[in-house]
Amino acid sequence: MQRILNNPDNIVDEMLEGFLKTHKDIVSKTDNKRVVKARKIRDNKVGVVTGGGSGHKPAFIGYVGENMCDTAAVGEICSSPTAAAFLDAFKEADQGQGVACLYGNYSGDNMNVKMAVKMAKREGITVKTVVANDDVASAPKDQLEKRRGVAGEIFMWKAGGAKAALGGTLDEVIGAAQKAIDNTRSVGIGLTPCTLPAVGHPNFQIKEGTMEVGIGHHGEPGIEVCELETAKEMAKRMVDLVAADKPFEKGDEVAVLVSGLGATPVMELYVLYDEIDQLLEKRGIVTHRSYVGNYFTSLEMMGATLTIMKLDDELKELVDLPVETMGLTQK
Amino acid sequence: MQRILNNPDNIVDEMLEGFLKTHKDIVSKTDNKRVVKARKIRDNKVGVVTGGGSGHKPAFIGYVGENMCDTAAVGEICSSPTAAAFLDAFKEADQGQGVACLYGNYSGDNMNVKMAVKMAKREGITVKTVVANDDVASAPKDQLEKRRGVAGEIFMWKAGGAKAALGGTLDEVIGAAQKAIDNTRSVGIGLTPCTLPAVGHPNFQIKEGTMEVGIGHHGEPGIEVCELETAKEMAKRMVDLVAADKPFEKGDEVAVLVSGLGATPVMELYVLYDEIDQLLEKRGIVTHRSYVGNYFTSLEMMGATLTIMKLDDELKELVDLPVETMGLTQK
Amino acid sequence: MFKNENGKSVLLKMVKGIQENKAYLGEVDGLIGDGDHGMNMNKGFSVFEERFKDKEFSFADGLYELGNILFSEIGGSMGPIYGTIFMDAAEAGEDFDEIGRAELMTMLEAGLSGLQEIVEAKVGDKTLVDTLSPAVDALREERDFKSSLLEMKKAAEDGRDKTKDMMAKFGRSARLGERSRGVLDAGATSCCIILTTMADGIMEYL
Amino acid sequence: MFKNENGKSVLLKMVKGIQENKAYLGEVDGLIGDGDHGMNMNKGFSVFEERFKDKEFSFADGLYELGNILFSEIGGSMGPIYGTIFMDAAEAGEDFDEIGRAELMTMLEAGLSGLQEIVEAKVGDKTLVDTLSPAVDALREERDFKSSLLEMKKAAEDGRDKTKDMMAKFGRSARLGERSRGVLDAGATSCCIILTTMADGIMEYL
Ligand SMILES: Nc1ncnc2c1ncn2[C@@H]1O[C@H](COP(=O)(O)OP(=O)(O)O)[C@@H](O)[C@H]1O
Ligand SMILES: Nc1ncnc2c1ncn2[C@@H]1O[C@H](COP(=O)(O)OP(=O)(O)O)[C@@H](O)[C@H]1O
Ligand SMILES: [Mg+2]
Ligand SMILES: [Mg+2]
Ligand SMILES: [Mg+2]
Ligand SMILES: [Mg+2]
Repeated sequence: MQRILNNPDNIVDEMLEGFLKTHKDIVSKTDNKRVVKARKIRDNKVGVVTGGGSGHKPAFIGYVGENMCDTAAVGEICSSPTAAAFLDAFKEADQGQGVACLYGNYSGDNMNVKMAVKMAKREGITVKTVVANDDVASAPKDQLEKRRGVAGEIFMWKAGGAKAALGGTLDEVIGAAQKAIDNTRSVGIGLTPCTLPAVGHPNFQIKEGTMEVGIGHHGEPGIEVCELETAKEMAKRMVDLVAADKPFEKGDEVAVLVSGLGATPVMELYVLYDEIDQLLEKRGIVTHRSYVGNYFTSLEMMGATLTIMKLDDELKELVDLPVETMGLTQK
Repeated sequence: MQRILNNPDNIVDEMLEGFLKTHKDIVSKTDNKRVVKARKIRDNKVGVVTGGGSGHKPAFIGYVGENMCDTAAVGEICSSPTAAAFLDAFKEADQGQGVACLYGNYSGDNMNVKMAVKMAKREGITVKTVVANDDVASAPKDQLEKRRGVAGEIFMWKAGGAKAALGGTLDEVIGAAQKAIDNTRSVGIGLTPCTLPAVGHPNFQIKEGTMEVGIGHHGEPGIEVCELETAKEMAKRMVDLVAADKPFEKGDEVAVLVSGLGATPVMELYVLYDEIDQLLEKRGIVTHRSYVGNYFTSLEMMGATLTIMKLDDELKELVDLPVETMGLTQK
Repeated sequence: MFKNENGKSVLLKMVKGIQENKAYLGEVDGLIGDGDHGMNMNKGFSVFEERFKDKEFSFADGLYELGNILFSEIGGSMGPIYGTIFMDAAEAGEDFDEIGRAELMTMLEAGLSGLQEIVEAKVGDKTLVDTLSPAVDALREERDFKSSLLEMKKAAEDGRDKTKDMMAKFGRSARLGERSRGVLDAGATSCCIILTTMADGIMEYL
Repeated sequence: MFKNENGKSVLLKMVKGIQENKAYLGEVDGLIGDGDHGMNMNKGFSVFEERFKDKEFSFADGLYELGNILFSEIGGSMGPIYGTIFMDAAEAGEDFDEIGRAELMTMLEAGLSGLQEIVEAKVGDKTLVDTLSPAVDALREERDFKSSLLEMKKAAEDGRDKTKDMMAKFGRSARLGERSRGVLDAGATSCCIILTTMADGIMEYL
């Protein structure tokens, strides 16, 4: 395993030290070492909280900052934060207007958030939740509630965070975040496996010359394994899967996000995006804004995800609001 | 080769299409498809130009934007841009105040820049150059002129770009960029090789369990191959090499940049940075600002580079100036 | 009967069981999950060992502290799941001086019903419920404590083995549908290790 | 004598030589360089083929166009190096109707001296100068054209082979110092292919 590590069991805490030092203008420590808080938070707004397992940089702490998430709870690698961390994240974010907890649909996160919400209630803090389920590959369309949350969470945080920054009430923030994720679909293609530092070897294989279509952010198997394709073919496959599901149609205005899974050179993501853009244009879908880079990764996995969100006037305003986080800075 | 590609011979042009579409608010096309130009350029300033081979994202085009580089010439993968591209980059950047061409010390770039500077002179454009040579591993200290330019180029562009934005003359811009690179030292450690898409297999090997200390951005061998170390040990090795060379000493104020080489999870870069920061603190070196991320990569190589720049008041002002590029955004 | 105050050696045996199976649990989880089950469990159990190895504590208190560490320091799925099982079992048993078949049943039953308040999984859904639930059932029948413990171990093993042919309904592997058949469930496997080492640890006192 | 206007088949032979050795040149460059030499050369030569395969052109014009493509579209080190060699050789030869030993020498000499204006490398520095320079020298002695071409090929091959034991002084591999010994220089290798195929192409007309 060719990695930069000390004791793998301490990697999350060590990473947080480095992260907090580097981005001290954007984020700060809290009393709970597994809760990171934005430095600049507008007064008197609804709190916006997220959280999840580590190893997905910039997710999740990379989206804490002005106009996006106020706090994030940090878990072990690929593992939900504790209920205690979520609870502390709620407390740090609460300004008396309630807290929107915007997270991804994984059983660990569901359990811990649920318990934390109960505990918060006992302490007088109202928390409402939105659970991202944008991954079309993770369950059929009639079981939306089973789908995983993947890179579409970024649009959910962007919309919810912006709504809160603009002074929205808790229900408005929850409404905006829910609308964002309801209008978002993602799919991923994995080209290589990833290795958890504490495990030391990949826990699944992708045969050279093949690709895993619909892979999850922890290497969860997808819809099918097929032969490695060209960027053009991959783009078509991804656009077909994503566009059919919502569906995204002629005349729709969208935001597009192409994220690498960690080890794919960013250069190749631009090649892929160029193909995707051509396909969307052919379908008459209008790209309002696009993001290409390593926005939501899986350690050192190779591959990419495509996320598309359908916009209305409200979502457009929310997506366009400036933001300053480690993972996303927008003027 | 598990990569996202069409015909590898066209990868640079396809990447540029995707890049220009995604960052249309920051950069624009020019008549030469291998020259990228910033959208926002202050009037009447000295032009700041860079250029180099592709495969190092965000370098080089990722540092084109307000207050940094005005134009960049784009080469094939790991291969200098043409003299014609450099010439056109000069022409696009020139506002009658002359052009500072800030690039890295590679023989291809040296030849093409030299020819382009001559051609520009014939057309009445004054171009002066600074050649980055920050890589301590690439030649002994008495042969500074042989050293490669690596991630320290980012500080050179930052300083030169800021000086130009603040209204510096050509000589002042050249002076600032030269001062930046003279005060900058870098070293890299490679953990895995990289594969040029058109070649299809790595052109060198790094044995599992070993690391290449002093590796270049194209996989050029370094000072020594040794056993894979912990993050703490790597940090010590890097700090020792870099700090001894300038030397950086007690009381010095510095800017620190830790860049991944492409495939190392960003999480691990923070772990490494945390160790580096502790070592610098022990030496009494004061970190004014730090950058951790994929700032100058080598396709899908694993590993990291450390760059340190010693600051004086002028360099501090220049480093702190806000900037908006794809690779670096700073408020 | 086993004295509640003799809990330490039992807990440490459970810890050892998880530590020794760290890699194995990772492999099992890797086949249809994300491969971190061994790592997560090992981390939590080892933190407990580190913190309590030089202290004395009862069986119920040990379970509580272990559960609390999982719950409040480890997180993941195991934090709430084993956290709830152990803490609820501990609360049900904290007043017992001596623990026999009936007392252990009371404790594990409390753990199981606490779990069922937070997860929907039932027997047959390929989760650790498939190990825990038959193990509790095996304690219902009146027998001498040692035989009961042997029956409990057998029931846990059978339950774990049955998960092999099941299709996962909850957790990460649920997304695999039919592709999830043919391998053990990671949580059922760790739960079997926990119950087995717990029984073995108690039997040393019988 | 060989007619300048018969240049096309010679140039296409040179193109083929590079294309067939794309992988080999990459390997040679990979050992002490960055492995892209085959790729860069192949790309430039193939663009030339694509663009001129349906046109007629003289030897000098063909060289010029090839050099210009390398110089203005390929870049890298090869753009200025081979660009200069080919374009300067072409300019020196554009007025020849017929090309014999003396004319070819004039052309390649111009290419070599053009190169020496932009790079400092001398014979012995492990670059393509080690192939080109002895090849030009081989043409200096008065002989019949065919024998001269055979001598030129031999000199180029010898020159290339000698780079094996040299220590690199310029280019990427120079940073390796002693570690650069033991392998051929990539540029010397491609230059030998170019001169050999050029000689073979011309000999078909003799
Ligand atoms: N919703 C759930 N209900 C019951 N058991 C579950 C549920 N989710 C996960 N499990 C149990 O947890 C085990 C996986 O644990 P672990 O790998 O540590 O967590 P994660 O799945 O978050 O990586 C599964 O094998 C299963 O037994
Ligand atoms: N400064 C130089 N002087 C002479 N020849 C050089 C110089 N730099 C490179 N070369 C030649 O170029 C060859 C490498 O070419 P190539 O791999 O295409 O370019 P790069 O080194 O930029 O990757 C070397 O083998 C050498 O013959
Ligand atoms: Mg997990
Ligand atoms: Mg090169
Ligand atoms: Mg797991
Ligand atoms: Mg090369």
